Amino acid sequence: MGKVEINVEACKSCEYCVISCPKKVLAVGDQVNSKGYLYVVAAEPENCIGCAMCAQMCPEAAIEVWK
Amino acid sequence: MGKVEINVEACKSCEYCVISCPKKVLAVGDQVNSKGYLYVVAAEPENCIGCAMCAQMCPEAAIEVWK
Amino acid sequence: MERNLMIAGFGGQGVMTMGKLLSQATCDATDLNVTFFPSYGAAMRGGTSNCYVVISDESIGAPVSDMVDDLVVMNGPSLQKFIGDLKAGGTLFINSSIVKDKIERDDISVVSAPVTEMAIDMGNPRALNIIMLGVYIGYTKAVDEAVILKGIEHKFEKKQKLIPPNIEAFNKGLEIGKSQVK
Amino acid sequence: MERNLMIAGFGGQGVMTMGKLLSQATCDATDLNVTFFPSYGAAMRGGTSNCYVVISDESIGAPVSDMVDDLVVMNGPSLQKFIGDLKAGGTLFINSSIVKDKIERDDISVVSAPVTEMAIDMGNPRALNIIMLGVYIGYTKAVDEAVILKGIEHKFEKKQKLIPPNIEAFNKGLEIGKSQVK
Amino acid sequence: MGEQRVFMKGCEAIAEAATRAGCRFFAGYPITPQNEIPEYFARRMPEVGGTFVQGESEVASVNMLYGAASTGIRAMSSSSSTGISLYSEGVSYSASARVPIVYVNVVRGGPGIGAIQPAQQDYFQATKASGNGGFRMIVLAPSTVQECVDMVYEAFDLAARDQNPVLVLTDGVVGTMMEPVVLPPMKTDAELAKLREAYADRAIVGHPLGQQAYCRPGSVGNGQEAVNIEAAKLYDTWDKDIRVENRMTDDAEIIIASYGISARISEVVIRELRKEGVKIGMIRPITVSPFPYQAFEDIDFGRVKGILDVEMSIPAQMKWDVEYAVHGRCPIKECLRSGGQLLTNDQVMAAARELIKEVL
Amino acid sequence: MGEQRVFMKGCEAIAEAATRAGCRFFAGYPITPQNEIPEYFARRMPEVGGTFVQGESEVASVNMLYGAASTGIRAMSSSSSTGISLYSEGVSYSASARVPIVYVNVVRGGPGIGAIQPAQQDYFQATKASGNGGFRMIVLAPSTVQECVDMVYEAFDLAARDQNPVLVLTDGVVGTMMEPVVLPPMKTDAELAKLREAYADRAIVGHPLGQQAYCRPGSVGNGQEAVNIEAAKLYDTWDKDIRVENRMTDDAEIIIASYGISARISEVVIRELRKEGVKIGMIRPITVSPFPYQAFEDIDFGRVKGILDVEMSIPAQMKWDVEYAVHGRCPIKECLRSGGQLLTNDQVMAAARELIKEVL
Amino acid sequence: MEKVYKKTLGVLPDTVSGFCPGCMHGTVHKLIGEVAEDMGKLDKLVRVEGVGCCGLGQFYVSCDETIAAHGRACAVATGIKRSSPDSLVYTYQGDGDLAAIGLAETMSAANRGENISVIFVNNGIYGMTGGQMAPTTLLGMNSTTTPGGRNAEEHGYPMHMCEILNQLTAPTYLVRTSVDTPQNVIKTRKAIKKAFQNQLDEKGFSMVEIVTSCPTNWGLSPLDSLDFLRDKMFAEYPLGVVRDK
Amino acid sequence: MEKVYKKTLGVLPDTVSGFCPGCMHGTVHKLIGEVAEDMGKLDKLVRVEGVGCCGLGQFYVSCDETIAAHGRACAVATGIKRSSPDSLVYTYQGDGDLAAIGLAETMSAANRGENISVIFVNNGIYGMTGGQMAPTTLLGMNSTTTPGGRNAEEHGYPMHMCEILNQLTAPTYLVRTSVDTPQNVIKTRKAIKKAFQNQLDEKGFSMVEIVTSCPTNWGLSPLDSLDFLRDKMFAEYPLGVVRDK
Ligand SMILES: Cc1ncc(C[n+]2csc(CCOP(=O)(O)OP(=O)(O)O)c2C)c(N)n1
Ligand SMILES: Cc1ncc(C[n+]2csc(CCOP(=O)(O)OP(=O)(O)O)c2C)c(N)n1
Ligand code: SF4
Ligand code: SF4
Ligand code: SF4
Ligand code: SF4
Ligand code: SF4
Ligand code: SF4
Ligand SMILES: [Mg+2]
Ligand SMILES: [Mg+2]
Repeated sequence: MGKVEINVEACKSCEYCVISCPKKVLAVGDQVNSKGYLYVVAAEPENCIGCAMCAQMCPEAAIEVWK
Repeated sequence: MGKVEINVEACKSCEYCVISCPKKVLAVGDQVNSKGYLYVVAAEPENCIGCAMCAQMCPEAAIEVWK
Repeated sequence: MERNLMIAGFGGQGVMTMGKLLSQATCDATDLNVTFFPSYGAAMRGGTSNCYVVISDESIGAPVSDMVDDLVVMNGPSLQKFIGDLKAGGTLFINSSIVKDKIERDDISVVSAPVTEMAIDMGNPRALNIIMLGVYIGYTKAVDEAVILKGIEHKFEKKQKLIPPNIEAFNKGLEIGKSQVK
Repeated sequence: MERNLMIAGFGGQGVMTMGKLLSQATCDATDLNVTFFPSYGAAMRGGTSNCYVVISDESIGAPVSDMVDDLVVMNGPSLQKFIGDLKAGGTLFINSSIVKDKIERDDISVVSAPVTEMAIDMGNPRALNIIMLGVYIGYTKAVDEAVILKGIEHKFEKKQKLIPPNIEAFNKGLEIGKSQVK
Repeated sequence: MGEQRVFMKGCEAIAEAATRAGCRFFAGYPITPQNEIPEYFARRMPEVGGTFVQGESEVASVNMLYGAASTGIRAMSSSSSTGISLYSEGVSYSASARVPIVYVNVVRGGPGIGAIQPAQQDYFQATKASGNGGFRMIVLAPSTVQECVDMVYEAFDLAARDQNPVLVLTDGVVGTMMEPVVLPPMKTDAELAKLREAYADRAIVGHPLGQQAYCRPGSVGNGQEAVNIEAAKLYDTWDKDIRVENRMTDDAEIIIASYGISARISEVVIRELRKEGVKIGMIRPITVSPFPYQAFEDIDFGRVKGILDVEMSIPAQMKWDVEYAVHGRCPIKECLRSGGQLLTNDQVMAAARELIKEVL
Repeated sequence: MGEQRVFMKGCEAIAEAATRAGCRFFAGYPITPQNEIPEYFARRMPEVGGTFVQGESEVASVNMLYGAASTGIRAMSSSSSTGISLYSEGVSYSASARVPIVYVNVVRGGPGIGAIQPAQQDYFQATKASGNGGFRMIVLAPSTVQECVDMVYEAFDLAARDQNPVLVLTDGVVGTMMEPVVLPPMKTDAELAKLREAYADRAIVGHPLGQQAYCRPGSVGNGQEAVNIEAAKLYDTWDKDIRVENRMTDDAEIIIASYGISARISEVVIRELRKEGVKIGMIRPITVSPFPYQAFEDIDFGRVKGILDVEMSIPAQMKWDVEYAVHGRCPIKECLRSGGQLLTNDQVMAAARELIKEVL
Repeated sequence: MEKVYKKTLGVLPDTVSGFCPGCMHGTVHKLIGEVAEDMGKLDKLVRVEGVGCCGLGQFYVSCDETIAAHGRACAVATGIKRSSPDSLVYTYQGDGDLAAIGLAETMSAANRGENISVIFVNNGIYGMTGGQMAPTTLLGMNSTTTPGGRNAEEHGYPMHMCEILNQLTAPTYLVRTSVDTPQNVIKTRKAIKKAFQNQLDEKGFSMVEIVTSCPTNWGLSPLDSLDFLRDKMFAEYPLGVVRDK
Repeated sequence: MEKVYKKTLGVLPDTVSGFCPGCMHGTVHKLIGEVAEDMGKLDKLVRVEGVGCCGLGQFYVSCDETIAAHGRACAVATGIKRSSPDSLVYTYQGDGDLAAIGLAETMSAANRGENISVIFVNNGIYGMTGGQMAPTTLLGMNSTTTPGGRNAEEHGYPMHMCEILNQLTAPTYLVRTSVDTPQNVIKTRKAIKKAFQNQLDEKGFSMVEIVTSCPTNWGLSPLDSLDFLRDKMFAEYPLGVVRDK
């Protein structure tokens, strides 16, 4: 079991986390942040295993992970 | 049979020609030129074979060779 | 008479294209003086991007201003950043699809158009800038609408099939602009 | 009173050493102002090399001059090149072992010494410059001879055994210099 | 009107004008806000049989330029501020060897890397010391895209005439803005060949024995001094090349001193104030080197009560040249921005009004 | 006297004085006529625990200097003319980021590679534009080896005080001549540690989180303009730092304007002419930047009939600054050499006599 | 639950980077911060920033920093490290900075074996100035100064900096990595750590070349740029250790 | 009898070079003149002179000549050759010029494959300025800026330019020769000829590195410097063809 927290203001919607998540937890959401980016959300948070692959990949250090 | 002609004003007495001559034709003379160098002379001109080894070596292009 | 306009928005909203189209068309089809000045630098790296257009029948001084006659804002951050640069009595053009903030100033006119939505509705989401240009021209008559129509034709000379939808977009905007003239 | 000297010769003739010894010694043992200026550039690549020494009881202006009081020439090309820089009434010091040219000017004094030969005779061929320094001091008394003697001791502080032969060389020169004072 | 006008960005207009003037070699290194110049040349040169080289640096680029121009071809480069600093040695070489390079500085905020936004902070460097050794150049300061075009076009003729570098000093506003411009005619290959021919003796391209050409940016013995004396004589001939715009100075009581982008801003301010009846005019140096000192000497200080020096530099730079000529005969006030912050019409207006209040 | 005097070459004295002032880092690239400076540092730095680096170029060297000085250590470099051109960018960076570099230009003939012999041809570059962006520096112009020593010694204090570059502008004569000199005391390690400590906050050496030091030669937004305004304020404080020597100007009817090597030559001429009863004096700028304009403004033009500008530059350069202050109130004649050709006492004497004949 | 991945203190809290979406400069900045934090060296860290898009990082990192003139980071770092040997000094340079204008400075510092760590971000383009050719631009790749694509005859070939520096005797560690997958991110972190550790151990010059993308100037979406990176860039710039001594 | 060796027209008649006794710059100048004369190309020859003792050759050679700023000969040659493709353009550069200050220009021109011929005279020292360390100075060798001899820790290692350039794809011909024996003189002449011929054939960048002596700054007589050259310099800089394509 894991948990991710995404800093929505820092997210730029590159989707690196989305494609890196082995559990397909993440997805681009439908809200834009103040910079106009459609930020990523944990669409299926229950699947998260806390492997931090997403966080490793995030260029913006926008993801923190708990396990 | 060969012959060398040395431009005495150009000679700087480096002796590269002297040591390169297979026939020991050349030697540093006892006269200085206007720049103060003891220029090289054909001490034993009769031994010259015109091989131009001396001329090849001369940094000052001071030697011309006939054969 | 000199009229200057600043257009601001996100990088992808066609802010530069809008300014360039207006100014290029004005150069091509009128005898007016016109300048286009892109604020460069921050532009590429996301964030807001903006440009200035000045149109005048006399020679033009600074192609930029911190006291513009007209301000177009395509997104929220631009509004915050530039609202102070609009002169008293000036006109603010708002992309009301995105810009939801309350306008604090009461010394200006505000013209709103939900250009993002309209563009999406038209099936041409990138055309929001052309719609906004229509709004602007419709409201201000800064140049004759024919000037812009020619400009659109010129711009898409090599992609003829893009002309009709863009003209349509422009006309949609024009209507809104005209309708809001008090 | 300011006295300026130019020393010129081949690279290997110790021209710089001579000038430096004279000026350094003057600095160390007197209260006089003194400058040493090596003409650099052409120096290293064969050809002539030269330097200037100016000694004065007042502040010194240019450490170089094209109107020197004294000129030392150690070889023929230097004579040709610099004879014109000697002022009327000045003194020319010649290494007569090498410089065979006739001196065309008659408005100067000429002091000759065969310093190359003398040095070879002394078994110390490199000392020709020290001999010439002796000649110069003997003739001009530009500084006291004791100043130079101290200077020689100082210069060879770490090679004590070189002191006597150099003092000998200097003294040989001194004699000649003194003997030519008119 | 209208039919000949094209709407162009300053940088691109510069590159096109140079091409039409016969420039067939460009070397440069990217730097904002002038990237459109090399980019334009990269596209344009192949079309006209010319060469574009992206140098590995500004130092390399200016030396490529020096090499190219020494062959007698028309050659150019451009850069901005901190990049122009790296041109110093190469420009100095060109001045010493009398190689007719042309280059453009699209000035941005400085010193150092400064800011990529426009400024006019390289005035001293451009006009007083673009490198070591005290050489001089003609430095042209356009204030519109049209003037950029005209001056770049002419710069090649001036450089060739004097066999001396010429600098076009503009800024990030004029370089990046678009405005209508009328382009000059394209010089034909025949014309260019003739121009090149005129200096064939000096061209470093290879010559028969005995007719060698030497390009020497320095010399031993008396050589360099002779070169400098020769150059000084050239500089003395430049009185005829001084260009200055006197705008409504005949009856002016207030004079704005300004050049380049600042001058065009000031122009509007003058127009507005004239409408109000204020007797204000402008002296605008067009050649900032040689500087039109005489225009300021000629001011009737009985009538003129104050000068407003308007430039995008802090501290002020051109002001020194103005002071040189004015020498305290009337107050000189400053209206400055710098570091990439732009002057606007309103700021100049405000400064002018303040001066008016003080002195009139 | 005598006992403290040492007989030293200008360049070596400069290096020793710097060492005694606490310089512990030198980066430089060989160039005549200042090779003895790096060579001396190469020997000397290891003795005092300092660093000598032979840069791969002047560009690298000045940037090493910038880096070293940004750590708060006293650091220096030197070069000559064409090499100094390559410092332009680095010096401009240092001025923008307020890094207290000290450097020496041992001027040779220019422009370009010029001649390796001495000259004073970099005056404009040194005083008006040592790089892009319109920054300023204090520029000291010694005319004797002793002054080189004293000024280099002090330069580090000035640089540290202002956190701004300082340039010592000398020439190939003073740099390569030997003369007696009295050396200043060696600063102790404790003194140096204290000096470094004073700017520890700014030192780019690593700091705890929240206390980071940033060395910024440029900035976005309003940043750079603020930096420039700050710098302009600094420059305005330099009136107190202006140094000028008025030599026998009280009753002078002729004034020589000269600096550095030319001034010491002129000094002798004045001495000789005074013996003849000629009322001649000299104004010698010691800081050539800021320039002592006031000294020239203060001239009594009722009495003074002519000025002789003596410098080793063609065309004249310092003369421009003199003219700025004199503004035609008396004739200014030139006595110049350049390109590595040296002024002699006799030439200056001849020029002075000619001026005397003309105006007295 | 325990936090297993947190934002490093090496970048400023509450600050969003200035990089474009998907730009790997962000990743590299983050990794440097993480490594220095891990090593307990954040307070000794000195960043010598090249000129390029890394300049957008200047308001993002939290360590002492100086901006070097374009290309001169290795010279500046030489001055700093020699004057302050206790500092942990790294340069951060793009391919234009390190391999074009700064080629002599990079190679000469490497040749002297300066005890510094060089982080070299190779994105095959001049990012900051809008997409001009870099020395590492691939053949055929478009740039604004090579319309029609870089061609060998006119513009020469892509330069391989690790291999070139490997011709010098002094360098200690030369490695090429990327950050296109979590695995490669982890490898790059290790490489940076090694480069820093070498410096602490006074082993001299280390360079970590990180092959990255520039979605903006490549004209690709972040995800598409990942493909290009793997297909094209890695083919020219094979990942791996080039020297480790 | 027939003249079998004559002074080349490539150097001025009745002019003595400015080089020191035994300096091999003289030899190389002579060889270049001979080759160009042989090829009938003296009237197309353009010399781009570096800054160093080769500067003493400027009043000695008889061909068109420009003096490049120190280190920038390859950039200047690029400008010339691209503007005047019919000229036979060579640079003449010392080791300080080509491998220190000019490293970026040399390598970048080589990488672009500029169609020029580079004559690189490696004497392991800065001759002109009086004996400072060059990038090619041998370890242990004295110079005025490495008192006590060059040491690797502080000054790094001798640089091998042929091998470094061999890491680039574009160069056509890279060779290292010397002029210490008549045989080697002949080989060097051939190498220069090949470099020139490559240029005429539009084959791109060639470099002939000639390992020479500097008797003056080595502090050796000409003959002793020959020994040092063979014993020490050749050991570090092995003669031979490094690339020929
Ligand atoms: C002396 C100088 N020349 C040019 C520039 C303009 N400039 C800024 S960044 C840059 C290149 C950036 O490319 P790169 O180093 O590859 O970094 P990237 O942006 O791709 O990360 C250039 C040329 C400058 N700032 N200074
Ligand atoms: C920009 C610049 N920096 C430095 C110099 C001084 N300088 C002249 S020659 C030279 C080095 C010469 O060494 P090298 O290239 O090895 O040639 P060599 O004399 O040994 O043949 C230097 C540093 C210069 N002329 N210009
Ligand atoms: S921690 Fe692992 S499982 Fe959870 S969202 Fe991130 S990548 Fe997916
Ligand atoms: S990797 Fe980071 S920036 Fe990219 S989409 Fe995911 S959270 Fe956003
Ligand atoms: S030609 Fe041959 S034999 Fe004759 S002198 Fe020369 S080297 Fe000796
Ligand atoms: S090789 Fe030439 S310069 Fe040397 S000694 Fe012989 S003739 Fe003289
Ligand atoms: S332009 Fe390229 S390198 Fe620069 S921030 Fe954007 S994606 Fe990154
Ligand atoms: S100093 Fe050395 S390289 Fe220069 S000419 Fe003399 S021997 Fe040759
Ligand atoms: Mg890049
Ligand atoms: Mg060498």
